[in-house]
Amino acid sequence: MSQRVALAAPVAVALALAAYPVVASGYEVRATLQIFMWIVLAGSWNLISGLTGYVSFGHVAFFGAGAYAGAILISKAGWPWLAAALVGGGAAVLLALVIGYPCLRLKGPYFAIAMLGLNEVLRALVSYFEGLTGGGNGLSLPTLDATVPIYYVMGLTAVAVTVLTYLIITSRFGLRLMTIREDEVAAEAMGIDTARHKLYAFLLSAAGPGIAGALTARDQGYIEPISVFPLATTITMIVMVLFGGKGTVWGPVLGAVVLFVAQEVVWARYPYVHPLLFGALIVAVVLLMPRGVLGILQVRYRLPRTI
Amino acid sequence: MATPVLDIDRLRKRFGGVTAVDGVSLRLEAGRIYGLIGPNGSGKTTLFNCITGVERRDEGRVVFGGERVDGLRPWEIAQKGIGRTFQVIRVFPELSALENLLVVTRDRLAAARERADRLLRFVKLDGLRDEYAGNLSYGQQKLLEFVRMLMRDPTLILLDEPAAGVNRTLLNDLLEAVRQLRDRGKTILLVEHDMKVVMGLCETVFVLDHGEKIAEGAPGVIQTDERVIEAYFGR
Amino acid sequence: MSRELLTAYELVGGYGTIDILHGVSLNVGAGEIVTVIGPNGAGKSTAFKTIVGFLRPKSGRVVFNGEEITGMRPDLVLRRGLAYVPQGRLVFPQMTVLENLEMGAYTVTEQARIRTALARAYELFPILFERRRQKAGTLSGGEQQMLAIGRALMTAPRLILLDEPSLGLSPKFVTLIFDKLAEMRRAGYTLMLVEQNAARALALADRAYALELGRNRFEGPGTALLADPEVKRLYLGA
Amino acid sequence: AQGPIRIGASLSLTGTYAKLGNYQNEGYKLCAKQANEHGGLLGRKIEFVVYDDQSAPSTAVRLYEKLITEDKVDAVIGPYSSPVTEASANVTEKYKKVMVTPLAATTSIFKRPPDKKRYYLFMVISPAEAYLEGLVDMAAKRGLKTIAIVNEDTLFAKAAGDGAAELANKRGMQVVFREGYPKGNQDFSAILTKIRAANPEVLAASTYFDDAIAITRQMKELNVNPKMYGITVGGDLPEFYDLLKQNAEYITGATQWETTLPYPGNREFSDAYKKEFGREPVYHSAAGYAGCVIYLEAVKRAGTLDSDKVRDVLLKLEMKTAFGDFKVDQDGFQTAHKMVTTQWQDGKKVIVWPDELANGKLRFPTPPWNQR
Amino acid sequence: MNVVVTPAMLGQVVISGILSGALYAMVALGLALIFGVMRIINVAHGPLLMLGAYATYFLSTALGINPYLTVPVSMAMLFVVGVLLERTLVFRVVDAPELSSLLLTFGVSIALVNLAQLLFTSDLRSVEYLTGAWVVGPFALSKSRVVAFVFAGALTGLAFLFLGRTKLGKAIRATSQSREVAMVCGIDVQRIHLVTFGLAAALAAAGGALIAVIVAIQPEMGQIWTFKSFLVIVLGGAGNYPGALLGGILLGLIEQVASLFLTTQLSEVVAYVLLVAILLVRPTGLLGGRQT
Ligand SMILES: Nc1ncnc2c1ncn2[C@@H]1O[C@H](COP(=O)(O)OP(=O)(O)OP(=O)(O)O)[C@@H](O)[C@H]1O
Ligand SMILES: Nc1ncnc2c1ncn2[C@@H]1O[C@H](COP(=O)(O)OP(=O)(O)OP(=O)(O)O)[C@@H](O)[C@H]1O
Ligand SMILES: [Mg+2]
Ligand SMILES: [Mg+2]
Repeated sequence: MSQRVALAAPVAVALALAAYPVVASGYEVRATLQIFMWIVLAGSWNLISGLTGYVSFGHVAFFGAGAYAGAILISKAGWPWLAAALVGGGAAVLLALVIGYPCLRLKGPYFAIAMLGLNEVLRALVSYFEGLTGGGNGLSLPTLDATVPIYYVMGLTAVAVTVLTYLIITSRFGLRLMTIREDEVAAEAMGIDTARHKLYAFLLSAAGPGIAGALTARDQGYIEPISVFPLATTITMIVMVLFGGKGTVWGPVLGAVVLFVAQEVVWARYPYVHPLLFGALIVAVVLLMPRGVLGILQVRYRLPRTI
Repeated sequence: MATPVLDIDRLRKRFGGVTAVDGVSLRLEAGRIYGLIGPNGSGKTTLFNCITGVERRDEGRVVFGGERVDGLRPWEIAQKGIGRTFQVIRVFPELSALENLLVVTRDRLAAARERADRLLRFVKLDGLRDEYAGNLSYGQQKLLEFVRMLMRDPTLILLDEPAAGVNRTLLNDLLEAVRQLRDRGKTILLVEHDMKVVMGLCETVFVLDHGEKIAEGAPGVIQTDERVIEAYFGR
Repeated sequence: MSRELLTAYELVGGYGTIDILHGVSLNVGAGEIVTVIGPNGAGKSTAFKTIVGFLRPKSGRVVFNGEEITGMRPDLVLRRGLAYVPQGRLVFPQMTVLENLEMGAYTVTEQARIRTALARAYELFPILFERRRQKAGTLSGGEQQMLAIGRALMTAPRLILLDEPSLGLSPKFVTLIFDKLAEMRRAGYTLMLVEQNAARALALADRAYALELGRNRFEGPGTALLADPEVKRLYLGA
Repeated sequence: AQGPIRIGASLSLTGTYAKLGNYQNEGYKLCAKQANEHGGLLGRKIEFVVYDDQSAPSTAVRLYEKLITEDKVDAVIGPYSSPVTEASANVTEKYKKVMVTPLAATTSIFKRPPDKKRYYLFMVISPAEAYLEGLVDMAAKRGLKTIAIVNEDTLFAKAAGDGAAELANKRGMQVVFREGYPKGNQDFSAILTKIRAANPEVLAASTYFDDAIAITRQMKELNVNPKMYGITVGGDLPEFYDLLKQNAEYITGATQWETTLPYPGNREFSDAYKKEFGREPVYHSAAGYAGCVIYLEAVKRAGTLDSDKVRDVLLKLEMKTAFGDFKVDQDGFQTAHKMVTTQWQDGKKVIVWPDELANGKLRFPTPPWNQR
Repeated sequence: MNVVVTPAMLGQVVISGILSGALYAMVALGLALIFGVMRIINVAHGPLLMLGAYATYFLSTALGINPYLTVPVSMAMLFVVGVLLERTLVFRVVDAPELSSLLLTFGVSIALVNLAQLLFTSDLRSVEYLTGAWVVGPFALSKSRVVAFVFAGALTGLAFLFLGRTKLGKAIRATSQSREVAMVCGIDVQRIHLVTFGLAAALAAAGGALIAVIVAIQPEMGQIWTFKSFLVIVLGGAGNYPGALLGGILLGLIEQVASLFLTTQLSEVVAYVLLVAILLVRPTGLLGGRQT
């Protein structure tokens, strides 16, 4: 019955996407690749912020860290890009480990600003240590067209993040993460080691952006501090998750697909007003569907949290 | 004398100028129900907070089951077997009543579910098990908090005003449950202003005033203690 | 019987789409003390919140002092002389006790009236005078409850709705508060309270209501309900 | 008949570089209009397909991919700014599309190690390193010995700063202070305090327009008084004087081009531009215009849009445009075009360097702020 | 190659730090007010400041009057803008979770900036008035910054008097602590929100007006001020009004001194590391003591 459909549909979509590069134009592949990237980013943000309520306002920092780690390995050490991407993810997780300890002790807006700050600090540091990073000049990678293989790896990463989200949300680990959002003091007094849970969620949420960052660096062939640490990217992830429904499995996916396509298909036609449209869209999402599309469905049809 | 379950030695906690708990020592033995009473602001809740690690004590020791627990994180203390409820309710509002219970144990899921169902039935919340806890009434939340605490099967139970706001009929069931817990060897320390509850339930009562312990003894004895009457009962 | 001061008639409503009240009616006559009892979740607090305007009823009417106030904003309701002390001792934590009381008199403009009201509150709860410069957030639970009640008196309201005023108070203060409630009636205040300390509240009340599942279940003089065996069994736990 | 020849570009119509990207766009528009009036190209009309990349390299990459594979444009032309070009060039190279990129001045985009070499990319303007050459040369000739350099820490500005430092060293001047600052920085008090302490005879600021204004104002606030003060981008724009009024006096700016320069067709270009857009062109417009003209000329000579053939033509092409001379080396790197240095004198922009193009003399030395 | 720091340089930089710090404080106070009363982090604070700057620019150039005279007018205009924003959009998210209001105001901020870009173009504008410095010994005191300092100090003082002494001010503080109780006290909470938002916008506008005389203005100038104000209130303790003053001065000093001893690149790093360090020791900011 519907359970089989629920399983069959994603598999069918996955197969179609796997075959897509054969028939698609270069641009279509690249655009789909971007959607995968946004699914990774939004899904990862959802893991820490949607579940524990710790709003990360600097999540793009992990993307940038992964991009630089990957790009340095590729350009300076001549690593193959796939290995560099994995190490990029690892670097982001390492960064999350280092800063997670102090920052996750901060609450509410304090955590948000600390993360925002982390992003700015990383950008400044990357600019400063120019020997390694090229500073403001950025880093150019040797020319190599790997868009199609990167498409597959990014796609797999998106699937991994989504499956991970499903596993977490349907587990008691996920429930425990939610108690942090609900009432951290009570959670601790009930024997939940909130510090460790937060940290785990944080580490998991850093890996995806790290890998995505390194893949993007490889695909683009050039990175500079300004373009891999933009606040706008963090905001876009957040809006995507909010649009789809935070704390849900499919919300980030839905948000990423709908918003990216909207941006690419509709707004690109109106260069001077499209930022205005984006602003208006954010306002509309917040006012009209604060729980996101799936959140609304959940409430209205009493669907389980695990959609 | 058996080794105490909880041994508090000269515990002290200050907030700025106010000394909320001022050198309090208590010993609790296994399988008994203790009462902790005292005027409003005498430091009862603060004492609970210090025992459970929610507040950091300034001085003194807390020994639980032969181990020092002061200085540990709240979750470590909870895992060692101290359970508590809060005076100001703290359920997880956007988790369902059932999830509120499931989330606090590490038991196998099936076992946890069975236990949670039993506890919800007990406080007559089984009809609301899938409702968000935040949508329950004050008293319902209070009951939910009580059974959530029981989910971990703690050896020492700290109850901060369990009767406040709870309907009397239900309260009787609750008190009966507390007695049963005691009979199963649990130790209970409860803060309560309802004297019927305290007198009917507790074997030993401690009285705090201005952060200091001013009396300790059987309920009947306490009720006639001049200092306690002066500070607490009035007239 | 005395003149009707408050009439809540057949209130239906609740939170969002969920109805909690399915036709609750409550009347208070001038100079009365009315007690509302009922099991947890019966809708007592919801009824109070609907009367003072925090919630809008789907149907039913609230008439206060001859004027329809159904769905009116709480601050406007207060200006008409209906004060409300919510359940759970709510105070302004970062303001001093004195400032809290002053805010209670926000709608009062004459300084002289504020001063008398302040004196009256301090007389009722001397501890508030002692702590007048302390931040309210650092008061103990019981102290905060006293402050909340004291604050409601600052406007000299015609009717005060109290949601579990004795919640969390020590016996000394429970007795004190019930005494004061009686005293306030003598002084001409009209009160309606929700209490889980039902025996005491019924003994004090002129009239009482018992709610259950969002409907009126029993109604009558306080002492009559107190004596009713079924009420006893259901609500007093005897 | 065939449809029009479609030339695709991604431009910074919004975002950080919006202003300059729009100037460039106007240059393209004017070029296309004039070409169409003269019969188009290879007998076909020309049509530009322009997208907005919001000044972001990653967006530009996607847009060039879209232009080439979705819109299937016949040719592409460059975006605005060095970073965006650096990223987009990877796409155009992949599809072997010739791209004349009129507003990328950074040497490293073109001069690359053999494994990263770009074959189809062509530069139009002088490299970043040359921007401050005029300032340094004039200072050295007047016997000045010390220079301080500040630059925004981005691809172009940093290269210009490096160029200035290298030239200064070559000319025997000492760089007494050098610091980069992050993009978006608004407060230069600390940097200027240090510069005041280092007391250089020359101050070179390698910046974009906004920062040029901020630094100049804050120099006055902190009373920093070098004998010469020159700016890369911004010091030459009319708005610079509009905003700073007499405080702009004595300040030198570097520019790729001026309306008044005696290049063939320059007067006509300026007039046409003014007629079309209602204001004076700036060098970004002229460079965009020239880039387009050069590309069209190369196609005309090759007689085809075929990338390899057009490339061969471009590599050999020597051309004089309204923007100045065009000639590139084997890397597509511009070698013929000349920078000029201007100075504000009584509200007018006077070309003071190089001597062969100058229409006035440098006013020297710069008096302290309170005497201007 | 880089210079040795002398005491005179340090002094100069401390002066610059305090001068800009006061401005930070005043602008941040508006943000702190809104956060305190409505639990909203108003990301559109900076863009409101930008509008204030444009108001002063247009008023002073069109009417040819002293830009400082336009400060009250800009404040009044932005007060109205603030009130309108609250009435049309923001009031809808007051009860919503933190994130909603954060994003809503972010959307508003994007819209305002782009609207300004369409209306005013992205050209820089500047009010050339009172440029240059008073030179005192080895120190240069920027004239416009000194005037801004005086204005900011006075306005901040007035704001504090208003909050501490007047009934409306106290009601604002009361509402910031418990909306429900404020309603029970008969405070018209919606009106308080309106006034608060208007007031905060007016403070931002004052900042914008003063900044317009110091640096050139353009539509995107505001974001960095949102950012700094945010830093300031977190430093001082969110929702704590005196904390904003302390945080502002502190941030000004930290930035300047760090840029002096290190580079401007790293001054940001220093500011953030210090911020996180302070928060770790005092998790609710320097003067924050709000309990949950
Ligand atoms: N976080 C705090 N900051 C400052 N003072 C506090 C704090 N918490 C409690 N206090 C003070 O400590 C004293 C003891 O408070 P506590 O809450 O422990 O009293 P209690 O005995 O539980 O009272 P009640 O019976 O009313 O709940 C009170 O005077 C209170 O003002
Ligand atoms: N915010 C809310 N949203 C949805 N449902 C709610 C909300 N608050 C209360 N309820 C529901 O309304 C019902 C009545 O609640 P109410 O608080 O009025 O009960 P009460 O009679 O005051 O109980 P108590 O004695 O426990 O305070 C309860 O079943 C509760 O679950
Ligand atoms: Mg207590
Ligand atoms: Mg209730």
